[in-house]
Amino acid sequence: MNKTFQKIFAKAKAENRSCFVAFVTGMDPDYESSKQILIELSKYCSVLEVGVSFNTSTSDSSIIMSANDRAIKSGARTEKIFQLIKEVKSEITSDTAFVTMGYLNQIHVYGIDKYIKDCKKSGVDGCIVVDSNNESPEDELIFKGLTKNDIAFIKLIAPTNDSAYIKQSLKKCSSWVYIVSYAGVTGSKDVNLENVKKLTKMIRKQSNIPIGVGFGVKTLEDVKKVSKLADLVVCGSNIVERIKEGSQNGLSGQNLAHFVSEYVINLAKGVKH
Amino acid sequence: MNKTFQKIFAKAKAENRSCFVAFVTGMDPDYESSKQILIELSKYCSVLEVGVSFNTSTSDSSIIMSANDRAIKSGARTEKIFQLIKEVKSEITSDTAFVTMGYLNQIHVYGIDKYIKDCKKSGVDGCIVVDSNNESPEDELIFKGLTKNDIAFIKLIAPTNDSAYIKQSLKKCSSWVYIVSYAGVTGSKDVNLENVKKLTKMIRKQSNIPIGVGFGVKTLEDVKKVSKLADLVVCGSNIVERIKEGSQNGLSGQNLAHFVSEYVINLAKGVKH
Amino acid sequence: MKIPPFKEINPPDQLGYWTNKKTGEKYGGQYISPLLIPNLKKVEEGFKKAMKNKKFLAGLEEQLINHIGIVTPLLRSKELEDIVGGEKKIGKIFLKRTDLHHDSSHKPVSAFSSVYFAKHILKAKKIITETGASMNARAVASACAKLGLECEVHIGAVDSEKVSLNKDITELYGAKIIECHDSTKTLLPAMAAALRSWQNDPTAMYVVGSVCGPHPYPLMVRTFASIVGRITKIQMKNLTGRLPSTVFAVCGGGSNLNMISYPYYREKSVSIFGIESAGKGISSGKHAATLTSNAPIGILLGARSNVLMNDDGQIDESATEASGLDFSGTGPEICYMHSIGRIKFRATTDKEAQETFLMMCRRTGILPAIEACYVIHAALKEIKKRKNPKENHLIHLCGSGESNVTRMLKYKRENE
Amino acid sequence: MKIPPFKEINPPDQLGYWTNKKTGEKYGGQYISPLLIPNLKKVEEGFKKAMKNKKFLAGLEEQLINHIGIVTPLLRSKELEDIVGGEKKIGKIFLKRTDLHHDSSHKPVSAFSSVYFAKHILKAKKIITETGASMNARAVASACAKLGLECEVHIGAVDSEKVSLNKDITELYGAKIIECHDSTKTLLPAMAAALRSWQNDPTAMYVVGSVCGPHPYPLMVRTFASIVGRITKIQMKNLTGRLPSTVFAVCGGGSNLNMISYPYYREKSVSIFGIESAGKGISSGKHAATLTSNAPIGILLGARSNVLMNDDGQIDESATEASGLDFSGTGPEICYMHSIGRIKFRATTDKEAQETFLMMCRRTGILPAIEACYVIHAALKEIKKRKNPKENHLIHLCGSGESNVTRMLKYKRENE
Ligand SMILES: Cc1ncc(COP(=O)(O)O)c(C=O)c1O
Ligand SMILES: Cc1ncc(COP(=O)(O)O)c(C=O)c1O
Repeated sequence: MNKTFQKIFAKAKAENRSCFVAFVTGMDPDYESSKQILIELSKYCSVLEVGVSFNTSTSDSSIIMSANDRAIKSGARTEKIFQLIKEVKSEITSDTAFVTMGYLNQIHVYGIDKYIKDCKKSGVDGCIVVDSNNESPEDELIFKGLTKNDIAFIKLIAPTNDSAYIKQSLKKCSSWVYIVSYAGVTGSKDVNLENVKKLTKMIRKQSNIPIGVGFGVKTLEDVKKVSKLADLVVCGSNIVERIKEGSQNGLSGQNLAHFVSEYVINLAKGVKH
Repeated sequence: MNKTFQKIFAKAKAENRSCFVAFVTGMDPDYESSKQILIELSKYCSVLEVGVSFNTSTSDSSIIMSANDRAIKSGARTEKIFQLIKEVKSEITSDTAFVTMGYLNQIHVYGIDKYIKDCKKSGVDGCIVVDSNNESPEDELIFKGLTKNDIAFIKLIAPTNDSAYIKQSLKKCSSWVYIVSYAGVTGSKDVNLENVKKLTKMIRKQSNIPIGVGFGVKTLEDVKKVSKLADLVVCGSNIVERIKEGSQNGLSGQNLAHFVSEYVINLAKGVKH
Repeated sequence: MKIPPFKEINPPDQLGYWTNKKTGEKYGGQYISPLLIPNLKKVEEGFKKAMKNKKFLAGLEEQLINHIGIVTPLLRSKELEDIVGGEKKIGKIFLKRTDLHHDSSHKPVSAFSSVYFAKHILKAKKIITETGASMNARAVASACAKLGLECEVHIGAVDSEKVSLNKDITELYGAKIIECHDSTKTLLPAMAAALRSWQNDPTAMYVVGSVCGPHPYPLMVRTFASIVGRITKIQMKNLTGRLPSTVFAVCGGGSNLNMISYPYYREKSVSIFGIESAGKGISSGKHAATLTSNAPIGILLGARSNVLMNDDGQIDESATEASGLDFSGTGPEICYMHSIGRIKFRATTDKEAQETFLMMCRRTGILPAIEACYVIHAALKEIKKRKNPKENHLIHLCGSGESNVTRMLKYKRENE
Repeated sequence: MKIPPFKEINPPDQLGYWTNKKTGEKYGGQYISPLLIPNLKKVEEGFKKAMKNKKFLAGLEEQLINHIGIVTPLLRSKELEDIVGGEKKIGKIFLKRTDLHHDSSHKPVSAFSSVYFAKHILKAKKIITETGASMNARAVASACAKLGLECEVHIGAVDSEKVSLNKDITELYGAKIIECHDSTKTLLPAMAAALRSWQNDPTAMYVVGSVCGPHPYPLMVRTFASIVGRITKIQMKNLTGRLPSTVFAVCGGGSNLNMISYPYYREKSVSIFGIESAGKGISSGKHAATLTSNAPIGILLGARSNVLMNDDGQIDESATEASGLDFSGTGPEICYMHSIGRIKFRATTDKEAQETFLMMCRRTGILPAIEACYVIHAALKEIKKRKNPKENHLIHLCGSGESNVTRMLKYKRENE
């Protein structure tokens, strides 16, 4: 298991809580604001999931897609996201873990080896590659490369996936696995606790890997409920919406960061058991 | 031969000239004006050809078709044209012959027998039915009816008709035959004297029926030239245009009639040999 | 598919008349200015020669099959059967898919044949035609483009101003489009203008848009077009083993009705139905239902036939949502078949046709020409009434509705 | 016509990859969020079952023949031969007339097959698809209307605002049209939106508009569509006694190229050409010529294939007059065939295609889809170069141009 995650999980256990994961699109709405947001959020979140914008993603909601648009307009590129994470990491003192979330095409174009090397260099602790098929040669390369470099490969598992698929995915996850609470896109429905219960039960039977849950986690109540079932609680769309709102109201940099963290602080409170 | 035509031809012979035929659409632009025009023109023309407007004629130029439109708008119907001719005839003293020019559908709807009876009653001296095919049963009925009532059946002959067709047509013409100077619509080209020479020669070989010539006769020069070859010279489109012009300038009734006759007087001068 | 050769089973007489023996009434003929008589004689003689010219007939057939695509499917429509009660109640419904022709209607069959005839038999260099909704013009212009003839199209100025997909395509095919400003500025004066233009240029050939006009046009057009009926008869036999019980086609001028029904004229067991447009209702006077409304006989565009007209013989304008049916007359052979009772007539209102259009789109996935919707509506009504599970019904789906889309979408949005 | 059954001659591996043995490069695959994996598995398994299900295959074939009308003519075009020097110099040119299909393009073949598959094999009640120029949407919506399935179409808001005959027809067919306001508001985000919608509703089935998308779509679409190629191969044999020397088809996503060329993959004597849109010229960067411009390999919409993209992997927008070709990728099997040199690629500029459109209208009387004009131009150029009177050339005329009329008439008037 990746070192940062080890620390995080240990601390959370000690504090009898789950870990709060905040998703933001890297460089949304711009490099500097995004940096301030990440720095600020690192104070309240165990994990920061940073989206690498792809203009033709097949799985993001319109909320995330417009964040991607904003980021690309302000110059988001893979190497810029690495730079962003590196700079943020160098300025924070907490043990916050950083996870990149992106699509395979950009990694492929960047070069899988180079991507992994740059993850390492910039302090990325885990990677989500939404459309990396377990059985593809690329997935194998990424898995091997990340493992060698002690970076977590975080796989998504949906309630509609069959047990064979889940088994396959678990094999490649070293630090934690990401359960999607419903079959749908982020932000489109409410978190489905029934699905989560079923899936966590199933996974815990075959593995003691920590489990993260996302999709539909919007309110403090949601966080509290999911916390009871999972080790990590992921909140994305609503944070992204908050960034958009602040930015549309003319906020940027530190101001925007505070506007966002205000909202996140409240949510993150839900992780206490 | 129809009595009026007999007189007309005799007089023309005596005066060493051909006969001038003016065409107007009956009731163009309205009943009263048309009446005044006919009365006025009767002073200078041997024959007046009165168009019975058909809204779907297949052989009239746009000039005549718009005259038809005007006439129909002011209430032209077959019986009205009979009434018009009758009234005009009762008010003039000259031997001017009256010829109706129309299409078969209206005669068919009016009833062929009734049509002929009303021709007789209203003093019509001859009939042109543009689309009455020589071989049709209707043509036979019209021919018989007109002959019995001593009304001329005036057939059109085109330069493109073959000799069999011409023979057939001549058989049904008692007073005169109408040569079309070119294959085309009225008013679209200049009178074709070559065609006229050929056709008159051909007809004179087999008959001594008087010959009228129309299509393309527009100027005094035209009238003079055609006069040398034919017994009747028909002028239509330009007279109709003159009516339109006068009418558009606000003339009607007597004023319009004078405006038109001014033009016709000049043309009619060309008939002197 | 081997297409059986044409056989004349309903010839007009020498002068182009079909005569109802009971009433003595004649239909057809050649009522035209002497100026056009020679042009018509040339066509008449050429047509006789052509029908005996094996090379011409084979060449034409090849082009009709491979260019126009006349071997279209005969589609069993379970969807329509279900709408009127299902196969077990009303039998089977077959749609002849002439909507799949090149240029998307039945018109190209006679248009292409006529232009091919003009080129190869008459050696004409130019074609003159008229148009209302431009379906005919499009078909004629296409044939002229392919066969290398000049094409002159007369269109009423009022029709010309309407947005028209078919008119635009006619222009793309290179036709010269001449606006006609006479009279009502619609189809009838445009036809007159075309005939006049032919009068001016006897070396050209006039092509008519339906089984109308002076002899030999009604005869020639239906003879050329009947190839589709012959093919359909075989397809029907192959699919069902027998003749259809009913044949339904819409009737504007009558060409698509003639085309599909001709091979059954002598088959007593086959009921033939011609469907007209009742417009806003026959009693409203705003319709195009010449025969259903029992219009009197007149002489229109060179032929004796039933005609919408007033008591002075002036031709009345027809009125219908379907521009392809917007015609005040009907072809003479069709009028004759009506007079002897061999073809029965029904009429569908515009509203009924529009609803049928929407139904066809949504239930069968077919975009029919609005013209075809008049026949579908009436056919379904008749089939439902007959309620005979042993019957096979043949409906002529005579065109595709691309050019109706704008108006019909507006109708849909306003009415749903 | 007896249509020979499908034979797999170019199978991808289990995971949906076609692998170039020389370079080791893989094309295809299934790169998609885990949320869609079960949906794809269902399609994959269903497809395998379907291809062994004789009743399904026979039923589908019957509908394709009688409803879509896939047995279209193969037209010998003397007009085109003459344009490039005549039969004696360049041999014979044949046009496969899929423009005569129901809904006027090749798209309905795979669209109808996919919806028929969804209904009968997957028992789905709803179809989700995306569209750019709405040709695919029209075809899918038609199939859904006929087969009684709900139809949901995703379209970019920018595309949606354009006047579009096909979009209007899609609406008439009863499809629910959902505007996509993401990103460029064009085809690619609409595809993403469709996939997301499928993610939300796994009981529906997603239908793709070309031989693209994750496994098994490229395989399934080309397998269904290849029936047209099989028919054409027989027609060619019947007409000429042998295989064609060349086969030409335009290439957007690749479905019509795949459709017509598949049966010749193993026939070494047949040269196959795929024609792309060079837009304003490849060097201008404004084009859709993925393969001709040697675009790198990427992962687009679930499959490894050549992709127009920048050095960060962001997909570049393609640019072409032909909305049906306006796509930044190419189907994986086609990319594979390109990589092994079996299919050669050429590109035609917009200007060349537009001139070809006008030429086709005026010289052949055919109104081609603008997409088809790219292939005709390139084919004539290649045929002229080959200058071999013994050759028979097959050109895929993949659609009819009704929806291009407004723009093309404007072009004609401005340029003549
Ligand atoms: C599709 C279609 N159907 C029917 C008609 C009616 O004509 P006809 O009765 O001559 O077949 C037309 C005329 O344009 C048409 O376009
Ligand atoms: C007529 C036509 N041709 C070609 C294409 C290109 O697509 P593909 O390469 O998938 O056949 C399209 C796409 O819409 C089309 O409509």
